[in-house]
Amino acid sequence: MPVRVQEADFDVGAELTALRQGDPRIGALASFVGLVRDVNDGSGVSEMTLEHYPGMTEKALTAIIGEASRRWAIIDALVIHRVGRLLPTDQIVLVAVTGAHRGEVFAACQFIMDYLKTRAPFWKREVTSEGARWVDAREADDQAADRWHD
Amino acid sequence: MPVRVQEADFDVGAELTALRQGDPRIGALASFVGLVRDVNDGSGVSEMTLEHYPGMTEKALTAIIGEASRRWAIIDALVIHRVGRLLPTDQIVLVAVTGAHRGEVFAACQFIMDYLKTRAPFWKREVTSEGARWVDAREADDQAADRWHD
Amino acid sequence: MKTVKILYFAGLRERVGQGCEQLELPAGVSDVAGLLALLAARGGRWQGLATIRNLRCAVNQEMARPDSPLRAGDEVAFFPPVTGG
Amino acid sequence: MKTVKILYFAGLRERVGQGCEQLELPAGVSDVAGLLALLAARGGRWQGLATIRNLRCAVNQEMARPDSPLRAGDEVAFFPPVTGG
Repeated sequence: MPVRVQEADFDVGAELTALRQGDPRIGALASFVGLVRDVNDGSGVSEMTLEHYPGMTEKALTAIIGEASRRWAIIDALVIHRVGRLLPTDQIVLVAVTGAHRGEVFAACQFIMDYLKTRAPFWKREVTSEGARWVDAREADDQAADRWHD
Repeated sequence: MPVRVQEADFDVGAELTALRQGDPRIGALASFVGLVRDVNDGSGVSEMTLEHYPGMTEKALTAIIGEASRRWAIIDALVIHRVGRLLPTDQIVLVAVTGAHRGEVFAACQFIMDYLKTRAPFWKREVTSEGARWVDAREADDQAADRWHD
Repeated sequence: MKTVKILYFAGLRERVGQGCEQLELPAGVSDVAGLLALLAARGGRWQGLATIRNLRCAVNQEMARPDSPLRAGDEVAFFPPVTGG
Repeated sequence: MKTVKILYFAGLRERVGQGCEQLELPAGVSDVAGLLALLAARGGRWQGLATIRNLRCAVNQEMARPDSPLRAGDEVAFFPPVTGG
């Protein structure tokens, strides 16, 4: 259940291939890639910088994956999150989950993204046509994470 | 919104890269890969053959993607499904959906898989330790597709 | 004369022993249910065709029902529930 | 003496003008709320610290609350709601 926080870009195809490599129990692989858009909250975005809390980030991501593993019958999971300076169309995050059946891997993948959005210590600073600004947390993200409560 | 039915394997990384290539409106990419497992319904599976209905298959997949596009604000979608002889760990199907936000692409990707499982004319024939058999449709798949009805 | 093309897939194809045929429909046969009754009347391996649980039918590559009408030149396909993905 | 390490992130780091500090806690300060009051009492750019809406705190890299206790050597972090992904 690897977790990586890095400045470098990642190769989605290579990561997914490695995650499922040679395991014939795997019938389903769900994945999500988050990308930098050129617009946010109505303003053009020319670049962004991602700051994080080294140490806590890895712990938080590992805990989120652990929680997903307790909730669903999955085989493996991977989270890679980039930090530093990023431009529109750049990849930000990859979440991938393998398992025997699609219901479980879809649910676990979405759960990990929702929890990552509200519990992993990353912060985005955007450069827009109106200047630089820290991105505000979205209430929709809290709601997305809340729906996983029993 | 491309749809492909083919005997050849596909390169997930290359397909995902092509799908999102250079479109800075895309903030989210959800994808699913279905793989051949070495066990099904308690029997070891050594190989399988996928038969389909040429012509109708492509129409059905295109209709499923069209329905997903009407239901959710997505930007693009891709379905690749293999036919012919496949072995455990082989890739069977790729579904990928791009959009601005993750909620929509997750939902549309899962919807397309659920509908594909019940509406696209593919049939699996497995070779197991007890001989060859046509795979029975699973009631769980009908239920998964039914939950998208209003 | 109303001729239709009939396709059989997967387990059903093996059961009837052929993948496709051209068939001239008698005057009284105007829908999918009528065609199924006509095929079942052949007897032998065809006999159970009209009573198979979960038999699926498509007309011109769109899912059809027993009361779906048939016209000259239609492509009719019979098959079991699908199991792709 | 109870010394803690304090970290500030993102907009909060810019607001207080520093990313980290070591601080000796007076005898009366035993939890996160007490530490926040101590920092706010510095005045100036620190003043609003105890009343910021949605301020988040972690102690030893686990999410904490106002009544979370503080011990010598703890790492305390203050930051705004997270916005990764």
